Amino acid sequence: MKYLKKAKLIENTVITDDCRRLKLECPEIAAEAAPGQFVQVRTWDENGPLLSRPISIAGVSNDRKHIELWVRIVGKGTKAICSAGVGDEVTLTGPLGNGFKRPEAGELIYTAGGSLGAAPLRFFAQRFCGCGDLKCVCGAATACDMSIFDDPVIKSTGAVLTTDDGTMGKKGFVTDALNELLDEKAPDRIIACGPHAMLKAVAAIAAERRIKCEVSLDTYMSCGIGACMGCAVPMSAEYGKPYAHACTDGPVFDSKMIDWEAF
Amino acid sequence: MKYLKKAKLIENTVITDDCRRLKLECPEIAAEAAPGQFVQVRTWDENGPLLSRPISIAGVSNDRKHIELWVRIVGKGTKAICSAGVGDEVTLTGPLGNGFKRPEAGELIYTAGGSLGAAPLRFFAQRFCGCGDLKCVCGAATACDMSIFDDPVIKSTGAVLTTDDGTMGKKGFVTDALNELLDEKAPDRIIACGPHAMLKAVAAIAAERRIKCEVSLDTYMSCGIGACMGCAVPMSAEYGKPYAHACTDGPVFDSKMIDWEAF
Amino acid sequence: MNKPDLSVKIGNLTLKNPVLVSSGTFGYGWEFSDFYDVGMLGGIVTKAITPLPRPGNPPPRTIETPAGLLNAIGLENCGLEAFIKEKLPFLGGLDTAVIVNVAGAGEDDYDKVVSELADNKDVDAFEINISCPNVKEGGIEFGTSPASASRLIGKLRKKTKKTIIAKLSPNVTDPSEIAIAVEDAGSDAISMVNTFRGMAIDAETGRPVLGNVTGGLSGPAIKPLALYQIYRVSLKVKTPIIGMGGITSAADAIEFVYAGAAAVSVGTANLVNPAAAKEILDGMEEYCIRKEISNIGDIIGKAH
Amino acid sequence: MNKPDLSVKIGNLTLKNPVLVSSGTFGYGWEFSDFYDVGMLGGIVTKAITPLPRPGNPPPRTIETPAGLLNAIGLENCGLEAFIKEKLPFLGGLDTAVIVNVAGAGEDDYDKVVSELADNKDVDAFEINISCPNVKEGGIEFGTSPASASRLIGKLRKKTKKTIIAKLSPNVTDPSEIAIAVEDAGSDAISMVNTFRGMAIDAETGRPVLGNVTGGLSGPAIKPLALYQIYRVSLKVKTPIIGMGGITSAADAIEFVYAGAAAVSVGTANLVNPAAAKEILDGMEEYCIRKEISNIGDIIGKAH
Ligand SMILES: Cc1cc2nc3c(=O)[nH]c(=O)nc-3n(C[C@H](O)[C@H](O)[C@H](O)COP(=O)(O)OP(=O)(O)OC[C@H]3O[C@@H](n4cnc5c(N)ncnc54)[C@H](O)[C@@H]3O)c2cc1C
Ligand SMILES: Cc1cc2nc3c(=O)[nH]c(=O)nc-3n(C[C@H](O)[C@H](O)[C@H](O)COP(=O)(O)OP(=O)(O)OC[C@H]3O[C@@H](n4cnc5c(N)ncnc54)[C@H](O)[C@@H]3O)c2cc1C
Ligand SMILES: Cc1cc2nc3c(=O)[nH]c(=O)nc-3n(C[C@H](O)[C@H](O)[C@H](O)COP(=O)(O)O)c2cc1C
Ligand SMILES: Cc1cc2nc3c(=O)[nH]c(=O)nc-3n(C[C@H](O)[C@H](O)[C@H](O)COP(=O)(O)O)c2cc1C
Ligand code: FES
Ligand code: FES
Repeated sequence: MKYLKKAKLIENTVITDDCRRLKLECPEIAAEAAPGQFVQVRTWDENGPLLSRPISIAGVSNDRKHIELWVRIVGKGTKAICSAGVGDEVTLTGPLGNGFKRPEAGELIYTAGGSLGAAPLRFFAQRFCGCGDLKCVCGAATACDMSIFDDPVIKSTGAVLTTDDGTMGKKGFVTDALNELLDEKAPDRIIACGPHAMLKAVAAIAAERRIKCEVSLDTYMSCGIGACMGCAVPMSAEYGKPYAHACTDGPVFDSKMIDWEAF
Repeated sequence: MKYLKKAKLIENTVITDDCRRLKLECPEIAAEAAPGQFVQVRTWDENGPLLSRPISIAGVSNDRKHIELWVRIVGKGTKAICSAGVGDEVTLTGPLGNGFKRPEAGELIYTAGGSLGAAPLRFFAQRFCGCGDLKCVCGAATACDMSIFDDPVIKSTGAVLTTDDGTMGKKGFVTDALNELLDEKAPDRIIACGPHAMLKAVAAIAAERRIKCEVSLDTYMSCGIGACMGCAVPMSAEYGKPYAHACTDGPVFDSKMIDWEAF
Repeated sequence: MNKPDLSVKIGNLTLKNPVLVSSGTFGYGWEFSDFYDVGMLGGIVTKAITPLPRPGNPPPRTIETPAGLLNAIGLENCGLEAFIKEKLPFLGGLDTAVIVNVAGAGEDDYDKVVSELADNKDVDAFEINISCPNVKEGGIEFGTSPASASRLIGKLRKKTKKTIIAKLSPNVTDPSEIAIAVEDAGSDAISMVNTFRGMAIDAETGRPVLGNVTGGLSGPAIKPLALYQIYRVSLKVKTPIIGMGGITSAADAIEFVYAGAAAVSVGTANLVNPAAAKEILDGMEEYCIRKEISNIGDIIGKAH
Repeated sequence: MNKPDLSVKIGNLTLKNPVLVSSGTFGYGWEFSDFYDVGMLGGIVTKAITPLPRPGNPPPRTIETPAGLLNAIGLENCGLEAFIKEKLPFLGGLDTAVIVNVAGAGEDDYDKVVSELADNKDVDAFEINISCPNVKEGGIEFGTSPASASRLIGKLRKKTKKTIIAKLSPNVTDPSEIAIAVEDAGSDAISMVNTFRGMAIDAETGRPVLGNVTGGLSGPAIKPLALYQIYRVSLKVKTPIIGMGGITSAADAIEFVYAGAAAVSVGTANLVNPAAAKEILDGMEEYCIRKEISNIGDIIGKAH
């Protein structure tokens, strides 16, 4: 079931210069959310952009009353969202989309998160910690962004932290650290979320090593509920249809189903 | 000289549910502002309406560094303006338009302000108190709006306060109280600002009693600087041209020059 | 006051209220059924149906512009057969008018869809999309020439007794010409506007943003343009007009009725707020009660 | 990098940079001179000039719409004589191109203004407004028929050696037709777009908002539509295009250049922010430096 709700903003925490952590009261969505799903967010009526903005669910409180969102300010929508004040009402539609597959008992899973792409993986770790065996890699461009990963759930996974420029953590890309893990032992599955180039690289690694891999895609969306056909993702021949829709068939896809050349 | 400036918001005070008093730091505009002039105001970049909004200057601080604006929330522009926070930058263009004529020594002037229309009259009183002899009437619809007039300058003029419904002050319209004053003694000039219907009524009273009268009009404006010809005001034959422009020829007009039937 | 009468007659079809949802912005109806009972609407217009499935255009397919949405979906749809099997049963079970938006690359395509559904009990009307700006083969051509629009509608008129609504293109010098042509050819109603042709360019790369290069603009940005076209066309035709283009609130919808629309249709607003159409319907009823308008028909075209 | 070369040739006129300000949105130039040195612009296009003064339309003349501005000024202007006496001297004293926007109720009116100013040293070019949606007598008619547009431009071509720019209406099925017609008739350049026909209705009263009932829409709302028309027309004509329609930032202006505009013109943005045109010019220069574009001409039409 999808809900359209006014949720109260409970906390709005500065993570970095341009990232915020929002805690929102929305028991209906919190109760049904699964890792990898997202919500459509609006904090404006007239004085704002047209469309709502899709944001991954980064976690759910233990009492299943609140959801957590991690948002980076990149334009006018995210700017408006991040400047909402505690106590304000935020309009949410969700939970939307298909999340990551549930881990099976004993399944070994490597997660690779690039920057805020860590958000849905963090929810995965929060929800399924214990169900499978999780090893996490989180990468950022530079030290300034490392506080994104300064989070109890991420810490509890013992995640390997990298920065592209080596200003903090391990120097190198997320994929370098992932490759190191893979060299040690092949997992049952890789799950990844982050910038497009990173996902493409992870998909290539998984394909080469013949490991099952799920990626959570960030495509331009309009409705988020399957009504507009706007969020087309070019698929490989194997998928059977030329396009899938990120908001209903995804945002989590089996990486080998995606036509990475066309995308 | 007109200025385009980013002014710092120094105070944002709640006057009534939907009215705010803003104090802005803008020495250039403050130094040159005259009562009856206005500024174009913007507090938004992308997330807001298109046009700036015209607001009368309600006063200037003694050190001529700050201007004061009184704003009522009626739509999206005024809503955005009134939700600006202390310390925020507000974009101002001004001072714009032609103000009220300066009082001559000993000139007896009655001012009639309807609701927030009192703002430019308050600036007039502040600037010229002592230059002429001022008697003021301020009217509001109901008691809730009376705190607009709870202002040291207005109080110092000993203004007669009215409410349409008699919930506070004298019961009746501003024009009733004005008529009472006029019955006592005819002034040299009436100056008025307020809702359209009130100005029309004041103009009729002045015409009938053959008293000079200036009104500050509230017309729809786009540029505020004489560039678009948008703010046309239909004028009487005497004026010589069918239309005047509120932003450059006004907003203060000699009431008998206006074609009140067409307006 | 009693509940106002909001019903509207369009051809031989009576809509229980004047709020429809526009083709391509409401999926096949069930996508919104978690949010409210979509059967409460006056009618649901489906995504364009073509005889065979269409994959649609390469992404990106949509991009937001100031107060607007550019789209170039390219008529992606599951095709007639899957529509009948998978989508129509849900729609047919609702207590609302089901209006099938029909598109195609040539006259035969339209003919095929209308003929096949002509006697289907779950279908109440056809909206003939002669105005899609996002497919190269056809669509828009019918919509910019009175002669070909008239020929197409005339042909379809012979195939069905159900209500036919011609959906006009706003990208013409004078939409009244096409409106008169399709009215004469037997269209029971006109719906307007479809999207305005537009495009977006990425200043950083200098390249068009949409996969299809150009697209169609919808949303609040086009509201003044749509109102004008409806105002103008309603002076020239007698058939009812279904008005759309940027309707986001009940006040917007009421403006379209004053301009000359007998019914209104909510498009992009559904994508922004999935409960938009319901809120607009509720708001129109409140408006009529507040203004003591006992029959919405009384204010149609009253801005003239 | 050195300063990029931003100059543009339009007919026999060289603009020192590609940023103009649009007719009707910049008064007669001096209205903005408190805010910056308007002589820094590539050119200033005056409010439309008619032989005799025009009072303009009854108010309200403008109303804001979502991301747009509807106007129906009705070509209010002081007339040719007062223009020459009161407005032109200031403009002539600036180190920028002075482009007189010419309008009228019939061919004779255009003829009169152009003939009178044909040898005036303070005038650099004429923009022939065949596309004003807000006067009933003429204007728009020339703009919607290739034949009459061509006849008018042909006639004016004989009257002056100065650069002639035909300003097209976007309210047509295919603006390329008119563009080709005026190019053949001797227009040195094309400027587009003028405003899109629109209207606003007050939901409370049910009445049109504008005194003139209908008006023209400008501002960011129309940017995608303007970009599209310029992209399309630039494929069909060789004369330079002056692009406008919703340009508010340097990025917007750059998009118009990629779409095919040789120069850009800032309209409604001047009303919103009196320093808009200067900021856009500064931003375009910065863009060229950042992207190492040594000559703005190199990117014209590169979105194709
Ligand atoms: C399923 C999904 C989950 C997401 N989860 C998160 C999240 O957890 N945290 C987070 O901060 N962001 C997330 N995003 C991205 C977020 O939706 C965009 O950053 C946001 O929509 C941009 O809106 P804006 O108004 O701030 O930017 P705009 O002003 O619209 O654009 C600014 C820039 O961002 C680009 N952009 C706009 N929309 C998108 C988009 N959907 N994807 C990629 N680039 C875009 C534009 O092209 C432009 O360059 C997610 C997106 C999707 C589809
Ligand atoms: C010279 C001048 C001085 C003014 N001084 C003050 C002042 O000191 N304090 C103050 O609060 N307001 C003042 N106003 C009015 C103020 O400019 C409008 O209330 C404001 O522009 C409305 O913008 P909005 O976005 O909030 O409303 P919108 O959302 O644009 O509209 C809301 C409602 O207000 C009406 N409206 C919009 N603009 C105007 C306008 N310019 N005049 C009248 N009605 C309008 C609309 O028709 C609509 O009904 C002044 C106006 C002028 C022209
Ligand atoms: C994403 C999207 C898809 C659309 N698909 C169709 C379609 O398949 N057939 C059609 O006739 N109109 C289609 N339209 C046009 C709408 O039905 C409507 O005419 C237009 O969007 C204007 O209304 P609006 O501004 O309320 O959206 C589509 C519009 C959008 C935004
Ligand atoms: C208030 C106003 C007045 C205008 N007057 C004229 C005019 O006199 N002549 C003309 O050719 N165009 C006129 N225009 C159209 C503009 O020059 C320009 O073509 C149009 O506004 C689109 O650009 P924009 O979106 O940047 O404003 C006017 C536009 C506005 C907003
Ligand atoms: S965003 Fe509308 S269908 Fe996916
Ligand atoms: S508001 Fe533009 S001329 Fe007065």
